[in-house]
Amino acid sequence: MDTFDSYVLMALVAIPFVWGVLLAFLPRERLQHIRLTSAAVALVVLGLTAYVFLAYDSSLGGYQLIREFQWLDSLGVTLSLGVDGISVPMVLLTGVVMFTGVLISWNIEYRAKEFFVLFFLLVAGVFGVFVSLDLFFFFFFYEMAVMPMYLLIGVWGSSSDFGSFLRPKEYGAMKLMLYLVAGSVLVWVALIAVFVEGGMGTFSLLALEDVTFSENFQRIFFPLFMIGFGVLAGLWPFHSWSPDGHVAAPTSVSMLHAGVLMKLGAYGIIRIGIDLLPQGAEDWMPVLIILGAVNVIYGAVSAMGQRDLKYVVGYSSVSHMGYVFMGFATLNSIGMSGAVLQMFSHGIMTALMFALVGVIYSRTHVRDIGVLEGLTKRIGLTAAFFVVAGLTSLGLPGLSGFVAELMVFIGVFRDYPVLGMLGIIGAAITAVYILRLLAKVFFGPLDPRWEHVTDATRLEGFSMAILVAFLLVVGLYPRPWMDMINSGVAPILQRVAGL
Amino acid sequence: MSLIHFQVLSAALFSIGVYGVLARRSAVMVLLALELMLNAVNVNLIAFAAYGEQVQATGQVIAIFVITVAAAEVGLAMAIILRLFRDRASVDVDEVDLMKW
Amino acid sequence: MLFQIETVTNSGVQWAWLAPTLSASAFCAIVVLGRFLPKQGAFLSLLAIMAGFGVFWYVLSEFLSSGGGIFSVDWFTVGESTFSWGIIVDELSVVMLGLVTFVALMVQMYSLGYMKNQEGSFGWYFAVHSLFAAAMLTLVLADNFLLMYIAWELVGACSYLLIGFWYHRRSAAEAAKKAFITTRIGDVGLLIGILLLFNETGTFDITTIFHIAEQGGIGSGTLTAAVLLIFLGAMGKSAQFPLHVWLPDAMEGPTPVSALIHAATMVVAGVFLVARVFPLFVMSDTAMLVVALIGLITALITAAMALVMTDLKRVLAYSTISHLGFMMLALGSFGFTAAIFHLVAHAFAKALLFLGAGSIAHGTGDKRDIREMGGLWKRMPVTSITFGIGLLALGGIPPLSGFFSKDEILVAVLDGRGPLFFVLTLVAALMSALYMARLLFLVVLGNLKTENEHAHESPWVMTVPLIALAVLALGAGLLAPGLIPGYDGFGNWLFFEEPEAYHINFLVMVISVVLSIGGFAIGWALYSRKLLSADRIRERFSGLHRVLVNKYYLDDLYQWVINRVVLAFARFMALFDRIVVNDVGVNGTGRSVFLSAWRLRYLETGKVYNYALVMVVGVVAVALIWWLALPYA
Amino acid sequence: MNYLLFAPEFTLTAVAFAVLGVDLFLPRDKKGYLPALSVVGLIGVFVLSLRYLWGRDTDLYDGLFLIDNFSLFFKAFFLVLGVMVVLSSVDYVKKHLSRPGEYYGILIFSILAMMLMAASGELLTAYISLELLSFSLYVLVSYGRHGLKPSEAGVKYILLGAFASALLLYGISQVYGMLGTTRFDEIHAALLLEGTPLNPAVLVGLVLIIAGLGFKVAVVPFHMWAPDVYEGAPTPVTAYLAVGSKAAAFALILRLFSQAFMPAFDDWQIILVILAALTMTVGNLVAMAQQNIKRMLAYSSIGQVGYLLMGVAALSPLASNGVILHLVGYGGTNLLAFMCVIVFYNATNKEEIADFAGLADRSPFVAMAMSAALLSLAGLPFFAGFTTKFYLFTAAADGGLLWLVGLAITNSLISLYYYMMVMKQMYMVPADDNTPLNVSMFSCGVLGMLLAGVIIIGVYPGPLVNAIQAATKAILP
Repeated sequence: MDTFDSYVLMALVAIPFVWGVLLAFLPRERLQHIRLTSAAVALVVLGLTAYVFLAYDSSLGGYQLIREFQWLDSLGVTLSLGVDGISVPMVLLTGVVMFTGVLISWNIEYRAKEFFVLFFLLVAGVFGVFVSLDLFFFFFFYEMAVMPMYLLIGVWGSSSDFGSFLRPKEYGAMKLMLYLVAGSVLVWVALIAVFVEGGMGTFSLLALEDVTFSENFQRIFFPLFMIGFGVLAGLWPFHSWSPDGHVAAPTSVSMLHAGVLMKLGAYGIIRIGIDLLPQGAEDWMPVLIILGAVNVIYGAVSAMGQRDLKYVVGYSSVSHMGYVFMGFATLNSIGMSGAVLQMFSHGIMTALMFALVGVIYSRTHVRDIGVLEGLTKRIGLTAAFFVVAGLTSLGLPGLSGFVAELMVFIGVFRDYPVLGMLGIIGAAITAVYILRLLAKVFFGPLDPRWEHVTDATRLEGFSMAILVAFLLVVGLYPRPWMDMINSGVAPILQRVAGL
Repeated sequence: MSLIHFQVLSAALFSIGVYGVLARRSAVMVLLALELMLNAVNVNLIAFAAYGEQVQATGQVIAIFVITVAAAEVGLAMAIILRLFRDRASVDVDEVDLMKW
Repeated sequence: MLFQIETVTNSGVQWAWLAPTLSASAFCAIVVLGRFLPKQGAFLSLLAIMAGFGVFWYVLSEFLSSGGGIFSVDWFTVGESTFSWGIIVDELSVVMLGLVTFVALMVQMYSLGYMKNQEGSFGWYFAVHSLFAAAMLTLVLADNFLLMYIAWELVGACSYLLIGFWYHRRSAAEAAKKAFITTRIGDVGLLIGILLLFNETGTFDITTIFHIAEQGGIGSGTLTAAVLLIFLGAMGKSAQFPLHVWLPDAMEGPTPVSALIHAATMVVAGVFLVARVFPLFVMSDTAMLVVALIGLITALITAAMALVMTDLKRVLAYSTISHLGFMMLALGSFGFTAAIFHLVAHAFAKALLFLGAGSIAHGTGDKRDIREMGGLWKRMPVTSITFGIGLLALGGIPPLSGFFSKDEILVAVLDGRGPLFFVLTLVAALMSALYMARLLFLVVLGNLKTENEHAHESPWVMTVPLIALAVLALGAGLLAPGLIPGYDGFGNWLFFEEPEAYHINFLVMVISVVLSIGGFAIGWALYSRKLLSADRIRERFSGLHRVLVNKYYLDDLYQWVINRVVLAFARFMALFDRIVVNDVGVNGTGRSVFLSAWRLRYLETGKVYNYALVMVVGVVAVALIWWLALPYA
Repeated sequence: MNYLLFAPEFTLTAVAFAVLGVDLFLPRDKKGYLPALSVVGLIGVFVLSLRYLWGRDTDLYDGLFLIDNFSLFFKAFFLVLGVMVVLSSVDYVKKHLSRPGEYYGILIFSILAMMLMAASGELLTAYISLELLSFSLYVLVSYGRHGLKPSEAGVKYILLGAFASALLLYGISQVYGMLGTTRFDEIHAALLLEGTPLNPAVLVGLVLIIAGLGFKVAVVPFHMWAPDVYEGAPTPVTAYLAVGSKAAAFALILRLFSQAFMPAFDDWQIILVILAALTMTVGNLVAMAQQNIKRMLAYSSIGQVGYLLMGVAALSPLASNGVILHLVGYGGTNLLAFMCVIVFYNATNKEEIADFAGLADRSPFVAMAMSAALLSLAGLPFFAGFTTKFYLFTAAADGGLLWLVGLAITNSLISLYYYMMVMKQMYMVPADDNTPLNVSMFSCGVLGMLLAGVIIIGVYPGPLVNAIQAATKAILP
């Protein structure tokens, strides 16, 4: 069994990558075959992620399922894979969102084969980041996850015209690509600096964790990690790519992107920023918590002012990522565990929301809130799921959003009560714009124009049901997730506390 | 006549050659200026060979090589300039700016 | 009462947690299997609430015989703090358990008849009803703030779903949204208060927090702040001024919903919360003053509005808010027992009135305007009689329950807050008697209008609950004095710190009786005999009348604030984000780099000699740099 | 003097003359055999040199030519490169150029010149082999038949080339004059004696040598010729210029600066750092504003030279590993990119970026290959560009040039923009006439080989890096 254990992480990265490359050579015509086989592969990978989730023993804690492959010893690079308490929920999140993403992208007709090729490359990149314990490969997969975005959004995306300003999909794709790579510029410089300063001529995370970097080295290079990864995670001043990018992206891509890629950034901050440079983290935390609070309020208020459904969801994910930053910035066990759980729960929730908006858009070809009205009569199931997603995002107890946000608030209240209040007020503002959206788009009399609208198909319904199930399970019984995250966060906090 | 005189002569010749390349409009004249620069190098080499601390022949050997390479270079350059002349009926370097920006 | 529960954990009482879980499982069953069951699984929810009621009787008997207890189970652990779910069984929670299960049972039975021919999915209605019952029961039994907050929010969500049950109506959708947002604003206060307490004490458990507070573990400043914030949550849920605007609009929901949620159970959650956290409230006088003041203001202004409203359910809604004001006022003036007793009495009477209103609407073809009703007792005797009993009870006519509870409150206010508060409470009580009388004469008595000829009595499934509630409205008052041997008065069974034996303050009782009867007399004069014409009064006080009808323009004020301030600010932020952060910040930098590239491009002139010149300049520059840098190298 | 050590060079000369000779006897329609003959010859020499010269460390003509792992590695690299260029120019020559015989002959002579450059251990031999390479390139550049561009490119290239070689010669004469020798190891000893600060005359010599070599590699102040010559020359020759001549020049620079001028390291390091910063920034910036695909690739290769120069500026064993690895990676990627341009030009006779519109619909495989090349140039993962850039930047940072590495990474971000613009044309802009491109199976095969090479270097560079490490050990023990 342990041989399977040691290869499961490798399989997690290799299967999507190989399938992506293989798919490129299959004939283009038989769409149905491509879709079925891709769904099957996605299911297998989902199974693997579930296996990893179950196999991880949170009582042991630390890194498990470790596997090393010799790669480039002159540069001290080894492909070493392993997961710990923080990365296992993320792996599961990726598996679930990826599987539902494949199901949702069933109705893509235009060049479906290339779409799935790029989609699986994106997935391979994301899995790679969550399982790699080597800084080089962390960055290798980090960039690989960003690479297909340009084509995915540019070719299969949708432009939107708001009268006063235009948002063509090429603009959204280019902006997203340049912004994320600009973020990774900072990360790349900091990574090399850590390698050089580490002096051990190796990129392996485990080795670098024992090195204690000098005080001002950490103070200078931690912000590089924070801002570099923060760009991908939607940190406040650098968030403007996320609404534009998600609005332009096709549904399953924006599901995967908002649901998982933004967590990549946050994961980067905690795995590399706080883990390697704890002293730097401690100095820069007040900045991060203020930015996080701004994220929450700014995102929520901007979401309230939006007219396009996808923009609202885009800004709401910027606002929810604010909680993750605030959670990290508390540097205590409750806050951080809350932040990691928020990454997981928000990932599922945003994926569900983007899927729902995608369903609405594919039926009505319009996303303007002013025009859509009273859709529940025609698309009851989608409306019900949207209400559940909406209630999760405003933090209704019994759903995963509440548990995560509650712990972040507890953590934040311990040191910064004022910012904690701001966060809770942010949650109230979220409630306002979500409920206004629900009341306007779903409830009220049916606009005659949408008579012909058909409800979600069984397939879409099934994939969205999976996501809703996760929201409920984590909301009602978060113990497995919490124990795992606890065991992941504890060592990092010891490093911070040990200063 | 010590080493410094020859170095000054060689430097002067070299600068005149560079000026010639920059100032002249006709490609052939530019070629001529180039030859001037190469001869300046020869003067320099032979001077070093003669007046250097240890007198040895490497300087002269290099000079001979330079002369032969210069000759080959002129031959090749004239061929290409000829082709240019056949295409544009002029060898004025100023007109040769089809490809820019 | 609360403080005495240290060690006594009578395992018998432990089964109280069964009530909420039964309803919750009923909810899940209906949602999952609803489509396949007869009547879409409505009976499941009825069964669950009946079982809950049975559990109440069992728990009551166990409690009376061998006392209550606290039982909890761990939910999940984070770092060093573990969060748990648990129940606390003491007098307060037993009373509330009984109240909620009974009223919920009555309303669900009533709904079987009422909702039969209404549109909207029958199963979903009952599913959310049982989810609401589960949430309310958890709220009542919760032993820690975390579980209480969870139940608190779920109750809000269920009220949102039920108000918006007829979602295709624009008014219902807006009302649901308004209700949930306003209560949400209150919940923000509650959450901040809870977290402040958690910050100080490191736990959510109520009894531990009381012990720590008792030993002075919490700074008085933070304690007052936390308690006031918790009261903000209570104000949101119990629709106290200024957060009361959502309750009148909540009448858009089906009438049984209003009866259960907006009369008997959810709206009293705020009062229950203050009661549960009373030991903390008592410690800060400012908080008590605020509670009393808010209660009084709410009672006065809403009672006035009830006088002028024409829609039957709106009148009842305002009367509910007014009576909630009374309860808060009682709590604010240390009248713990009075408040709870009034809570119970009011719950039965108001539920009765709402169900009665529903049956009137059911009988007269959905009539809601009281001016179109009159003399219904001829056509709908049972409904009218029960409706009348409810009106009289809440009007404060002796020997009904309302008289006893109002009397207790007046006594408490007189002792606790002094004469000024007492007089104002009397004014409010008079107005409440007046509008009850108005309803009595305009709706029940008076001559039958022609179009109401065909009005028919409601089926037995609707009238039985009415009768049951009427009996309780009549008899609940007898609980106050200790009539049965071995039980001497409600006061010394449910009390705070020391038992208050039932004593009659003769003067207060006389005044309250005079006021109620006087109120009904004025009502009789105004509406039945038309001795004083209501219209002339309306002209003389036309200014005041217009203000009252427009609900003191509070609704318009809130709407103006939202449109002009909140939404405008949001649109500005969206614009700011697009123009400044995006177009200037991001595109700007991109464009400037691109322009510099275009300028650099034109250096390439295409002339050979230019290239050679650049090379020469390059060589010279390199040599110079090196020459200057040499000495430092 | 074991002349057998020179066997690869001799055989290659024989192959060149054979190609020129056979061309005389072949009738017009049989010219197809010429590229086949040259490829066979090149592969033969490749196998011969690998088997015969493996692991040797001697020199010929007492120090003029060094036969060691470094020169062997570059010998192998140039031969493979030569094979690729010949293969890529088969269709092009048949369609656009008149006399294939001389084309292939001169091409093979230039490969011989590059091998000699990498092996030269003395200034004069380096100069002679540099001139041999330049002369053959002057001819190849002006080989185009129609239009005014080829002759213009040829004239510009030869005039400026001669000018630069004159500068180089003057530099060599100064260095020879002051230090009394031209052999690298003797220069090394003389410089050690000299000590710092450097005697001004030697300094002038060094500057001029840097200028001469800088021209060859198109470092910024001396880069003006590159865009025009790249645009004017036939595309296979442009590819060869961008990859071959630069690689050879860098081989010479590496050997010269590590074996000869190493004692004066902290003197010339400042110069190379400044030149590197200038080169990468100007190269990437101006590339953004280009309309012609070949000019854009010219500027992008100037940008890449900036990164390589940074590696040379931090000359340590790790850095030289990085430079060589990036050279190989960049070379392979550029060949792939130019091959796509060649295939597109063969089918449509157009080379503006705007003409690439809708290429993904017209021929998906070429579009995919072009995107792979562009992404690899931009340095995105699982392509060669990422691994080589990462290696090079880490090595440069290890040598203390972290700020320059920061500038380099920002530049590769800017470069991502204009690479994306090309991909946007291919994938997102609909073509005005989307007749599918008729791409011959042969070119597809070549494209496939290059694509596989680029991905393999990106994903599994292990063995290649070990070979490079052996090469570095030869010049920097």
